[in-house]
Amino acid sequence: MEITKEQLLKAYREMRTIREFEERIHVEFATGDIPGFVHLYAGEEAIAVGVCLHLDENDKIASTHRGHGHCIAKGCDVHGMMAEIYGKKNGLCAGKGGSMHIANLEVGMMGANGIVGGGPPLACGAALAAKKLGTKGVAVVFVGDGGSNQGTTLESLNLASIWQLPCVFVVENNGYAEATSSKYSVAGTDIAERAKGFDMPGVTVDGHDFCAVYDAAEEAIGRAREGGGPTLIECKVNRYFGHFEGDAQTYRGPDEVKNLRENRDCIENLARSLTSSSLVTPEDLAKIDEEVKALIEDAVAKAKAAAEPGVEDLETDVYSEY
Amino acid sequence: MEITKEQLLKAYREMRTIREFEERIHVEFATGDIPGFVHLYAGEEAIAVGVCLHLDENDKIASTHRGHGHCIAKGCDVHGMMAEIYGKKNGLCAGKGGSMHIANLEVGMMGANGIVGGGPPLACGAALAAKKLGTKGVAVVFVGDGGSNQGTTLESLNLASIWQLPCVFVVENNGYAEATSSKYSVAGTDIAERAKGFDMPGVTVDGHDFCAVYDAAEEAIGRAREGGGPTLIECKVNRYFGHFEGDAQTYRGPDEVKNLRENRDCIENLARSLTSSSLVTPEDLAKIDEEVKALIEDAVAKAKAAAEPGVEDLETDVYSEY
Amino acid sequence: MARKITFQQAIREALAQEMERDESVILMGEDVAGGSGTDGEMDAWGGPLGITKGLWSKFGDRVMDTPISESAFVGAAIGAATAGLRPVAELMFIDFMGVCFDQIFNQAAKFRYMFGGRAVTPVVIRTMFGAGLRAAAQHSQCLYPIFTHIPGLKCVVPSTPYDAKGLLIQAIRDDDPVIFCEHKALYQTEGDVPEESYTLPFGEANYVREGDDVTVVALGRMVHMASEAADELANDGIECEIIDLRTTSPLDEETVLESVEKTGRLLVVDEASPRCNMATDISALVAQHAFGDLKAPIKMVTPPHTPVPFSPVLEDRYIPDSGRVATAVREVMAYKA
Amino acid sequence: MARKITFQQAIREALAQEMERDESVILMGEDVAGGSGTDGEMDAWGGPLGITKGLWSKFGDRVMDTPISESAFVGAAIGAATAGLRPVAELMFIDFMGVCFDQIFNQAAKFRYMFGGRAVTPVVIRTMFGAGLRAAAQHSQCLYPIFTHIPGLKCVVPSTPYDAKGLLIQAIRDDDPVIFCEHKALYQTEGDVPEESYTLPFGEANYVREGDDVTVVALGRMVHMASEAADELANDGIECEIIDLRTTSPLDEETVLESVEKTGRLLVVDEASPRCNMATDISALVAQHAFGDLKAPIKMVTPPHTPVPFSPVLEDRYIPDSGRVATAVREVMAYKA
Ligand SMILES: Cc1ncc(C[n+]2csc(CCOP(=O)(O)OP(=O)(O)O)c2C)c(N)n1
Ligand SMILES: Cc1ncc(C[n+]2csc(CCOP(=O)(O)OP(=O)(O)O)c2C)c(N)n1
Ligand SMILES: [Mg+2]
Ligand SMILES: [Mg+2]
Repeated sequence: MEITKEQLLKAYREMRTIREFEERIHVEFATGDIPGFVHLYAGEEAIAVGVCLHLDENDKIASTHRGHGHCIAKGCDVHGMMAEIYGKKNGLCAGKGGSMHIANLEVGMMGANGIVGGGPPLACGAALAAKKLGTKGVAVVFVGDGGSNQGTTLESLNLASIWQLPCVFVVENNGYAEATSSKYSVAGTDIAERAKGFDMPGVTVDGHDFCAVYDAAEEAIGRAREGGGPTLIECKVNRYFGHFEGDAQTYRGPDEVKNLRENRDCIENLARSLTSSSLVTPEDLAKIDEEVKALIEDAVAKAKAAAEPGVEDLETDVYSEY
Repeated sequence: MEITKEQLLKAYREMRTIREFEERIHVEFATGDIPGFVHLYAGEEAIAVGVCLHLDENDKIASTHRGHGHCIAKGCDVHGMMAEIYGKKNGLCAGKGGSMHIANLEVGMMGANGIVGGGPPLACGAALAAKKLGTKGVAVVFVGDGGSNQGTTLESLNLASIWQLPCVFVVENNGYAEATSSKYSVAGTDIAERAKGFDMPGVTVDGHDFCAVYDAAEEAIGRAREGGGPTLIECKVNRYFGHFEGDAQTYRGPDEVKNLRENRDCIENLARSLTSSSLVTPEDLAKIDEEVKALIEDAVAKAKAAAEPGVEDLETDVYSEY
Repeated sequence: MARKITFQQAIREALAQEMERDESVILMGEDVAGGSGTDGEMDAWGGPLGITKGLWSKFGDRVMDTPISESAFVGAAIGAATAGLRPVAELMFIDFMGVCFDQIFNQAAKFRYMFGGRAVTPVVIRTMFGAGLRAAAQHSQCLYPIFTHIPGLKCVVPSTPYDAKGLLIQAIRDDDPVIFCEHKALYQTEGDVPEESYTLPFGEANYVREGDDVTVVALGRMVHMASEAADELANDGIECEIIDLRTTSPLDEETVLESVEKTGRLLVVDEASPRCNMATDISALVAQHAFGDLKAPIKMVTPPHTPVPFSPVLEDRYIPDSGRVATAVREVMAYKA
Repeated sequence: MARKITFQQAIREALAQEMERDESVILMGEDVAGGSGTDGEMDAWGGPLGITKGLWSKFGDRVMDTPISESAFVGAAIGAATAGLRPVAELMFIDFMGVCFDQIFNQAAKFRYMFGGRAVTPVVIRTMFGAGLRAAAQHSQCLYPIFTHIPGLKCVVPSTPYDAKGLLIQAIRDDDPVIFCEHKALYQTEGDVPEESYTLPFGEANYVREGDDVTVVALGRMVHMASEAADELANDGIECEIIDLRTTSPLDEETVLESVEKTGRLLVVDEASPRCNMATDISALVAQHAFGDLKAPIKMVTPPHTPVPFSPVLEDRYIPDSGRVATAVREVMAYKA
């Protein structure tokens, strides 16, 4: 893997930021202050970050209901995100979207999505626009193992392939769709195999391994950028928290999550390889951890203190003109 | 291939019946007597017949907009079909459905379908019912190359696979979806490859070759009946007439159809192998041809003479009770 | 023997009793059992809100988890219904109809007519709808006007545990496709429900409250908003007659028209988006067939023509409440020709 | 310079002129060019009815054939609209919305609101609707009430070549998602259309005919049924005021209400299925806001609550025609309080 120290530290910081963001929301949600349904990304950070490090503001991503990590990795403002999750007027979506609909088109984040399989057609469109407008931009869509069974996703594989779109499908196979195992719902062992049926390269990587994701993404995104067409990257990974906050996860094996946290954690993995290769010192990382903690602390405090939307906002933003 | 002379003659008769039925409708449509959109199956007879010979009334099929051949092969009454196509009250659907909606659940024909990709989920359901009710029945769904790009079809492959349904997907790849070539719209050379991505056996056969279809169907349907799960059979074939009646087919190569009729005709193929193997004489076949001609002649005459529905029929049959 | 149970328990009881009674009834949907293929507990979920939890333990593989392939499994339920089963498919949120609507409105709804009456499709699609849970624009819609619009579908919108049980059992025994819409904010509401199995007929509205001054037609959660308003208005001597439609298709036109004949005034309360919704449907019915009885303009109380907002402040303002109903009734009463 | 062209030519001209004017306008749909990947002619089809034939020859790969994957390509048009293009996607028949509705109503329609106003989605979905071609239950529906019901969508239903051209150009320049509904039985109808490019504003109904006796609100093909009836009725001295809505969302409420204020009578003619349709929508509007002006019950002329039958005899009976409109007008006029 060719990557600079700066890039590696950036990766570590972003992964840590996502983790801290999610761990903190997990705590705050329990207090009842956060409305609605919240799906946390903790455990899957290496994917969003390993992929998005290859993207610039010219590139676009389409996300899922579990979108916080994708948003942060694509450059959404953490304060704006937190305020949105609290439903506040200064949120990224003025409090109208919430966790499941965070978006910021200016940075190329096309939106989290409350509809499983909602993203792939949209990403095909962003990729088509990039191709037609000659921007050299690439579109990446994140899909879960459950989402890989949705017709919209499968149709999009065919469309991206026949139009040779600069589009990369990143399947986050975390083993579950809500309480249902992918062993039950997904025919076949590797979702990457599905790509082949659509004449598209498909690879499977360890989603806990930042470097593995980074390398696979580099190749796929590079190829897409050069006009080489779409790729599907399946990342086998795990989520730490329940499907959504409030899920007791009784469907998971005893100590399943505990073992994962202890042995497969993507941030620990990266930290270990960074320090062992003595590229950076544990102190460097500790410093980042503190800065991240402070950032999230500040984001939560400001979000809690922020103003609610006003009733006059209810009927605005439906149309640009009506 | 193990098949009796009787079966072969039955196959020949049914293929000839479908051909005569379609050729005749082509002629009658030009006179303006037949309302609406009609999609003819001529050229693809070996598929419907080669598959349905393995089915009994306990088994079900779901069809497409190009459904006349499937209906005849599954045992729908030719007179009732013709009357339906003319929109008459004595039609199989009382004149309310027409060519695109011919059905007869009593013989296991679940319906032609005006929606591309409409059939696969329905066939999964029929297969599920057979499994739950322990009927040993099998469900077969016919899908075109164009239909193989519809999300409903792709989702159904996954569902049939994970539930190990007694369901067989027969893809009639006739090279076109309306005026669009499968070379353009279908990623990959063999649609059968898609099955593999869903952990399902997929085979490709020559759809002009009755024996090839018959053998592939025997294996797939047999496996499904014994609880071995679903199969996808791709039949590469061609249609003789336009997408629907009135289509000038300027998108097809010069003499494309002429050459097919002269060199690849499925009925001529079967006739040749039957007579050459001296299983039957040309006379036997000529006799069948005459009987079929008379049957269709009679069906058309009766359909033209039959009564129209009455206006009192407009609001019936919407609900079983309301 | 009736006892108090929740709306959610009433739904589960209806499903359990019908599955006991009829082997051909099966359940399918995402996580309706929950736990399929996992190393942990089976029957762990019963859907995200636990509505069907416990049924897998009772009925085993007649309760089937599905992949996230609504077209395939809702279509499979429909196909199975034409082949001897009486499936109940759960479309988790009604908002997801957009990925499987074809199977519902072009297939199930039209088979009987397209096939000249030679088909029955006894399938029930249970689905959760409505605002109030801060679930935002893609998980809070009503959408029953869309199903009501489609000939060949029946559409049920119960407001109480008693109605939910009786209407769901009727839906399962019904030979036509039924869309059964459960308001997610009602699941925890309680009511008297007989233990034994019973059915409520479709197309029979319920007089929730009798009154001579104004007819208030409502459905689903809005019935409760209307009742609260009626209590308040009664203190001022305004007597509302509240009619709960129970089913939008078939529709009990007679009850609505009879009531307006008596009161001469109509208010319709509908949580669905305002254009082409049930409020317009009922208003048009009355304007055409009970015009002569009307003493005042018909009024409709609905949300604004906007998606459902996430912000609690905005969502609370979005949902029609008893205050808006009461104000509207007073306006109707105040009208002078 | 105006000259007579057909509705279909007007559509094609609008598309061609906008593609000339704006590089970012692209076309996609099944066989909108026709011939992709074949050994024969390219630009062979222009859709099954040839509406877009010739545009590929003019604009090359800005006119794209698609696979039969409506969710993917309609969704792609929507995604592209958020990324700098102004795509026009063709959904061949409106009846096919069931396989791609989610992308339209949960994605395109809600982006702007869900994202706090920080998005525009300038996409047009052209689609053909309506009965009359013996196309049966799955190829003859109207369904525009469903799109009208959804906040965030605009819905256009033109009745003449002139309106079709001006409204389609407006739709393409509009920054919101627009469902553009073309009645298949109108494609060959002729009318005067200026050669130059022009737009017609959304939300402005058209006075097709002025009259003092009864307001007849119609849209799409029903405008012509109403006009025929009005000619006949004029011979008997009954003067109809015919209002063509042109767009169902936004809706020109003022024009409808003003007219009823003048005539005191309302008939709505809608080809869509009768429940929760535009007829109920307009009737409810008037019953709420022009009640005091009404001299007679509101009347609605619609098809019955059935799928569209295949049989020509039954389909002709199904479609509201001028005879039914005339009869309904006479009934409204005959009403005595
Ligand atoms: C069309 C649709 N069906 C069902 C749901 C409900 N739902 C939300 S998330 C989810 C599970 C998704 O699983 P997966 O795609 O693996 O993503 P993960 O949650 O594991 O990240 C389901 C069923 C939905 N939001 N949209
Ligand atoms: C969902 C849907 N999209 C589009 C159509 C219009 N249409 C009818 S048949 C057809 C082509 C089908 O091609 P294929 O599946 O290859 O079947 P074939 O006609 O070649 O037998 C199309 C696009 C439709 N009926 N349904
Ligand atoms: Mg998952
Ligand atoms: Mg084909």
